[in-house]
Amino acid sequence: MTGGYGAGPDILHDCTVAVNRGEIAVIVGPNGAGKSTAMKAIFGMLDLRQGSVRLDGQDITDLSPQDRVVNGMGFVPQTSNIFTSLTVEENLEMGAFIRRDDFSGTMAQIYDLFPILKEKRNQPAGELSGGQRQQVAVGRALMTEPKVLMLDEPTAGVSPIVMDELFDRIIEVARTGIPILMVEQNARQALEIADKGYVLVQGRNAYTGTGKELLEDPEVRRSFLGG
Amino acid sequence: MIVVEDLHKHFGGFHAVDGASLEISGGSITGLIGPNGAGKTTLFNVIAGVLEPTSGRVTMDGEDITGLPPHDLFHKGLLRTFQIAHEFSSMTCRENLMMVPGGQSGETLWNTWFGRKRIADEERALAAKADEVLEFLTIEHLADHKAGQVSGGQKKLLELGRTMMVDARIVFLDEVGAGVNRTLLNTIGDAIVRLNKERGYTFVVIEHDMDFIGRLCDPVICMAEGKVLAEGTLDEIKANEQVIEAYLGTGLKNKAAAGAG
Amino acid sequence: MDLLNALVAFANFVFIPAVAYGSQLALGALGVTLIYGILRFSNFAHGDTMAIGTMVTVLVTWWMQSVGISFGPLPTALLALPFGILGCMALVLVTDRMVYRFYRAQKAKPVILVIVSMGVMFIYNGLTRFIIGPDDQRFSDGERFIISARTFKEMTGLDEGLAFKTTQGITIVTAVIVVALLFWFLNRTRTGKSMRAYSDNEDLALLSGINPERVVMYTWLIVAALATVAGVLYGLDKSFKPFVYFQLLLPIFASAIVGGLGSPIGAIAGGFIIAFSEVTITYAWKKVLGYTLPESLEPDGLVQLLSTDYKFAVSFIILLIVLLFRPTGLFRGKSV
Amino acid sequence: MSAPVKNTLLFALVGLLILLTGVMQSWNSALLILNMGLVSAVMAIGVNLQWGFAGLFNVGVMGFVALGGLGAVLVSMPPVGEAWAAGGLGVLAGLLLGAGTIVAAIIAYRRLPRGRGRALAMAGILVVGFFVYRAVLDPSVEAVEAVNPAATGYLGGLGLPVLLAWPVGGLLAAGAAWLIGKTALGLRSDYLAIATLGIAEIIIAVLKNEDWLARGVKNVVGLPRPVPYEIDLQNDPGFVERAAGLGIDPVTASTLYVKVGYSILFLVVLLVLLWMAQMALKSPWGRMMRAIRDNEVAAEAMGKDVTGRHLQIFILGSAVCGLAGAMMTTLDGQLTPGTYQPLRFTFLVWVMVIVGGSGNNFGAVLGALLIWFLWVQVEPIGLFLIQVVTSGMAEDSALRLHLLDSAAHMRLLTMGVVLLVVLRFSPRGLIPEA
Amino acid sequence: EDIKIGIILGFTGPIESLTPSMADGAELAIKEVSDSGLLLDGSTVTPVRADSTCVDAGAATAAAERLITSDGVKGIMGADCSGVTSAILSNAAVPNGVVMISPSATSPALSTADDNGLFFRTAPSDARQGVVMTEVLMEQGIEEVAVTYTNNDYGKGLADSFQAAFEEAGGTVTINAAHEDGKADYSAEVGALASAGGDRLVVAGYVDQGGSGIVRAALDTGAFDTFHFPDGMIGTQLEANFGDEIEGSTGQHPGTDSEGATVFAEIVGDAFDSTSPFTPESYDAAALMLLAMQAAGSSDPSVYKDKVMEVANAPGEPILPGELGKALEILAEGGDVDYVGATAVELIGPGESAGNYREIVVEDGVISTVKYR
Ligand SMILES: Nc1ncnc2c1ncn2[C@@H]1O[C@H](COP(=O)(O)OP(=O)(O)OP(=O)(O)O)[C@@H](O)[C@H]1O
Ligand SMILES: Nc1ncnc2c1ncn2[C@@H]1O[C@H](COP(=O)(O)OP(=O)(O)OP(=O)(O)O)[C@@H](O)[C@H]1O
Ligand SMILES: CC(C)C[C@H](N)C(=O)O
Ligand SMILES: [Mg+2]
Ligand SMILES: [Mg+2]
Repeated sequence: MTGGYGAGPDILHDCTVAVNRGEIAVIVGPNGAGKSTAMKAIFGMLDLRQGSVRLDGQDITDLSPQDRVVNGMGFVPQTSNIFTSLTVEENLEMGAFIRRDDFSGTMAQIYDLFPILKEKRNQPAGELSGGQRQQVAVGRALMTEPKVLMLDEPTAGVSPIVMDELFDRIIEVARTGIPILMVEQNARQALEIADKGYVLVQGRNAYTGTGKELLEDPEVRRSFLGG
Repeated sequence: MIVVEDLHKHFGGFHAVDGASLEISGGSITGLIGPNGAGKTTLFNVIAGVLEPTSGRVTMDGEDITGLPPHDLFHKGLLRTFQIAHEFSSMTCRENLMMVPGGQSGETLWNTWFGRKRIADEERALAAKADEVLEFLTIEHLADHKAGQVSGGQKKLLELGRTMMVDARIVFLDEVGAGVNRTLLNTIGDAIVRLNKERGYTFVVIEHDMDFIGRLCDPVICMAEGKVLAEGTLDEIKANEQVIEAYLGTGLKNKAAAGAG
Repeated sequence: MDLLNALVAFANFVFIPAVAYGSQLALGALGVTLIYGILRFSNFAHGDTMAIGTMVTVLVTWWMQSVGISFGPLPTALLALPFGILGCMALVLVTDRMVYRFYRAQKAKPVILVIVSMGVMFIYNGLTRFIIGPDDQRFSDGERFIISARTFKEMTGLDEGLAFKTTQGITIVTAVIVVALLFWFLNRTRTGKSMRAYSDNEDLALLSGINPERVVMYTWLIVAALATVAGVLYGLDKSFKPFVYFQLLLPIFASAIVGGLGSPIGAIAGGFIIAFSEVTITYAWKKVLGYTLPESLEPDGLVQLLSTDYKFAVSFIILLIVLLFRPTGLFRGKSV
Repeated sequence: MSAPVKNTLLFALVGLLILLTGVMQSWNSALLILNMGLVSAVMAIGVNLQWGFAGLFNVGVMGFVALGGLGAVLVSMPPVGEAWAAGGLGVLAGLLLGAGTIVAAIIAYRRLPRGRGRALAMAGILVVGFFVYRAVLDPSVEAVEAVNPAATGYLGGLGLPVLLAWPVGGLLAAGAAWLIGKTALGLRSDYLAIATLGIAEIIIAVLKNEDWLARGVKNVVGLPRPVPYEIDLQNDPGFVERAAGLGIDPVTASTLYVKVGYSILFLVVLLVLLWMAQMALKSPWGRMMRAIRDNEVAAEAMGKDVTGRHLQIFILGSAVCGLAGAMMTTLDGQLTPGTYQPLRFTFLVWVMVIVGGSGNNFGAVLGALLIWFLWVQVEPIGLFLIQVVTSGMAEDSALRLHLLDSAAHMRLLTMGVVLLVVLRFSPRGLIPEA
Repeated sequence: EDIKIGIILGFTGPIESLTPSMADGAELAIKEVSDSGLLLDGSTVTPVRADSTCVDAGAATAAAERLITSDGVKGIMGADCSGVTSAILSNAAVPNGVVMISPSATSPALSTADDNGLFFRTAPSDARQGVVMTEVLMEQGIEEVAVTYTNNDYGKGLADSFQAAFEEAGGTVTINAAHEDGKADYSAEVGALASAGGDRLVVAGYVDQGGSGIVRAALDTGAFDTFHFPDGMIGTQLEANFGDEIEGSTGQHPGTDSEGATVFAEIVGDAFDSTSPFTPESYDAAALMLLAMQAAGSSDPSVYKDKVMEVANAPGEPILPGELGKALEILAEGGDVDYVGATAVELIGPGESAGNYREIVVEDGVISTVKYR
């Protein structure tokens, strides 16, 4: 993929990421490397100048974001990822917007996962604390029951205990066969659970390998994982 | 240096801060941890004058600063960063930094018409200083970028950079680390320590990354449900049952399985 | 008896007119508030949108009257209303496609859209006058009164009459129904919720699979219906004159804002606040006091807090006071 | 095309439009458009200060412009001696009492301890004060208004040179802005907008209904001028001779002379303001303002006194609008409160700022000149369009007659179309903020 | 020579529905003169319309300026509202030395305007109407009335002069309250008026503006059922709006029992509404201007301005609408005319109509003449 914002310069340069069924792929890299941009590109939120995006082998490069949702992609962006004026419950309902079936079961699961959300289900999401919002955002994406789940820094600002739960849950989701692509700055933990890791530097693939390989690579450790 | 006495902040019926009392001693780097929604950010907001407290008192070096507007507190040397980055989006990164110092003569209208020479000199010095800070934060190449169009982490860096533009006495950092690359975070940690040692800044740091807290902070305060739950060195805190239950947890359940898969 | 007279006088000159006027404003304000809440701008063309919807209704009404269709004691215009709504819908959709969509795609600032809507306002304005002319048009028929002042006096033997016009009755009933429908729609239906989601965070709505163009379309359809209903009810009650519809914009905006922009409940409350403050504050209490007080205490003057010259000013002062205590309106509206 | 070149071209284009008016219609028309255009440009700078610099949504422009106009009357009209004798002092005393009441109430509020006592004391002061105020004011007002109501019926002004009224108009508006700012600046975006709109309506209501002040809706006409009267010029042999020397007839020469006089005065004011605004914008002050506009919470945390700055710029912008109002009233030679309509004096100015490019002073000026030109010229343009459209139709076709009859309404329609076209091709304004 | 005459009226704005027939009236006179081919050795006359907006002094001045300096009009028929009229007068007409004859600006202040002899009006000053109105009411034995007026120089001037005259004559005005035109709702005003009470409600407003709104609300609430209407309220629109609901209401407006008005109505036929307020006055204004040119033998305003009073007043041959050709002939031969026109024009003082009034009553839902005074 090669692309950038509007008429601006290219931010991604021939960058490739892939994730298979049941796998967790983690993208790490310095700030401004283009990780979020790559996610947005995969989701069709900016025009690619080169390259393609494929889902289940099918070329979806020209689909609009909402068609991608219909095709089973779920995405939690890094910033402004909740509906602040809607209640927590309505946020979750909106996650299930494209679902026509009964989603109360999924909702119950999510409340199990993030009990605090159940407590605050009728409160506008804008009144939640930073970490609570993050939980709403992830919950919203899970409501879609997506075929692919994309998370941009899902654990930024959540407390260790919730982070652990979140990772646990992500693993569980992956086990059900859903591929997960996530960007993480809590890289060490993320790579520990990752099947695949990508290190992105200035919009290019710098290192690629399994989570373990990257964790053990001294160069990667020093430059991106904080020693 | 800062003493918070029985502070309450209620939103409707909800008690976000519920009788917190704590003391931050001058020259320390105090860590503030606690589960999501414990009231840490709200506590910051009350101390920094963004929110009126429902009741309680905040003093700084004995002087009552409860309810003073943020800009007054700034001039008393109290600075803060925001958990959700508050950049000036239509200004360049350099301008974001240059606007910080108070008392610039060019901020008086009269001088903009009749004191242009002095302004020009001041501006040069400011720009140099801003570039220094940007370089330190490894984002010097973004000096002329609009701050609204840099990445999430870069915004956080800018947020921190602003506190480095002036001589602060106490700086409140609200999760500067969230979303910042760990390598860079270490550099930031070094900088905090250096500012603390060399310039005598006092820091209060909210952070969920225990490694980071561990490297910098002593003492550490843990909040929960609007109250102070525990206080002490990080090791003491880490050993505290209540803290483990409410906040730290016991690690991944699925870790082993994942590693295998 | 005198007390009754006082009550009736009050109801006749203050309460009933204010409730009817308030309902008219509330319906108008609902349209403004929806556009603001979902498309995020203050739509200056709303008054003229009302005028256009009403104009179509008027034309159809005339045609119906000419071929002898009538609606018994109710105004024929109610039969023509659906046509007016359809016409208005067609127009706003065309406008949206030709004008607003471009700025949405550009993610233009709200104030640009405000100015653009002024351009649309000028065009609608010209269009209405081109088609139907600038004059007063009458199109109401049917029974004028549910009860007229004279009948009331004869019936009750009181000195004071109480008039209740058919149009006032219809206005109030319609307002209640429309508002209830709207609430149900926004808070209970999937489409309604998706509209609120879109209004909150466009990008995220996209990520949830909500089709923004659809949301926008629904919004315009609802707004067109609301505007036409409000315009027709107002026109039936008073008269249809394009210039006045433009002037209605001010009290309508005041209502939407005092209630809290983006809040439908607020729009309704705001409509009544503005209507009541206009009517009550400058009311001369002489008559009412004359009935209630003993003869010796009867007032000589008008017992008017302020002269009616200042009625507009007064309603704005009330608005200011409300805003000083509730900076985003009574029901915590949005601000962009 | 680089930005400076494009901007110069845009200004040249507007200049050309005005020149074309001169050639095709008349130089008098061209100058008249230019003059009101310059006044509008001053208003646009005022609004741009508030909105473009600081993000304050002031929709009360009309009120400040009207206050400026009031300033012109109060400064330049001769005092009405009879009215002063009849009740001038009474009116002054009444007003002082009114102001005193409010001050006393505020002092009571500040000094007395919180509680019911304070509320009662304040209510007492206000109620008693109100009645005393009315008791003193009302008879005097009546007496003043009774003095030859058809021609005067008001106190008149100070009889000073009218140029002095310009700064005074600005001061009057600034004073009002201070009062308003102190109370309403806590409001944001559209809420501030409706508040200022309301205040403007209140100001106009006072101007319309307080006849003793400036004759209310009966209007004050015949304000003194800073330039000579055409008639005097026409009767001045020296002038007639010089006109003849230039080959222009004396009437045209005199009208042009007067208009050029105004143009020069207005241009001087505009250029000075433009320079001041540019300097301020490009300084740390301007940077601070932009920061506040971008993110108030952060600016406040960075030590900027957001409230104070908002008040400052609100007052400045309003003062500029007041100044423009005084200039306009001087140009019109009369104060007619009935003509102050929000559409014309608030929204049109906003259109100017946005079309020109908010946040950019040159944009505001360009927008003002262009939009005013259109506001005046769309009428003939619309008429022309209608004629073109109908030219193909049969002489007596009903549609043609109907269209010709409605030609006047083309004015608004054309305005709307032009506005949409301009904004379509440059959605951020003609000269966008950098 | 092709002589251009400017017609400046508020084609858009608050009185936009009155102005079309006014313009038609003026253009009728212009056409009549032009078609006769008798003016100044066969000159033709072309009307040029411009929009005064009624309220925007700036736009109105610009329009007038354009007419004078670009189209080169020799005289202006207009403007309509007193505010813009005085703006145009002092900013465009006087500086350029162009004659202005307004059909409808009735503010008393215009009597004393500094006009350099260029300004006339075929409408009377409202100072006079107040007196006439008092007489009408007193004769019917009505001594207590409530008054509401449109809040502009016309309404206020009229209401004040009426109140003064009425109280002088021993009557009581229970309330004298303004209403703003073009507003959405008049319940507040009607509430106050009803509270104050009175035998009749005097509505000094415009028939297709707030005036009708007030009457509507007053009728609907039963506050008043008879009214008194001055000039601005009388027109076919009044019948159309209220019909027999206002049975027994009275009023007066400038007019005479001269056949002028009838003749005018006949000439106009269905072309436009000849009884709409100020429409006959508009015809007269245009006619006067052209006759004055003929009398002066020149279309130069600085020359013919001195002839306006002469052709308007006795002595001379009385001229009715439709007889403009005849008048031109007489004038061409050096004779004298007394233009009577559609409104029995008689210019007094500073060049304004003396004020003859037609008293009306609403009978069977139709406006009918009681008498002239
Ligand atoms: N404006 C508000 N209205 C209502 N409740 C609020 C508001 N702001 C915060 N809260 C509530 O107060 C509690 C404390 O919030 P706060 O932001 O202080 O948490 P925090 O300790 O900073 O958490 P985190 O680590 O997730 O940032 C939360 O439960 C939140 O829902
Ligand atoms: N809206 C935008 N318009 C233009 N450039 C942008 C925009 N958003 C980001 N950029 C630029 O694109 C580059 C990559 O940004 P991106 O957000 O993808 O980084 P990231 O890898 O997610 O970083 P972080 O870890 O800090 O979130 C940055 O240099 C940034 O300046
Ligand atoms: C045309 C009329 C409504 C004008 C009114 N007589 C005035 O002087 O303003
Ligand atoms: Mg990112
Ligand atoms: Mg927090």
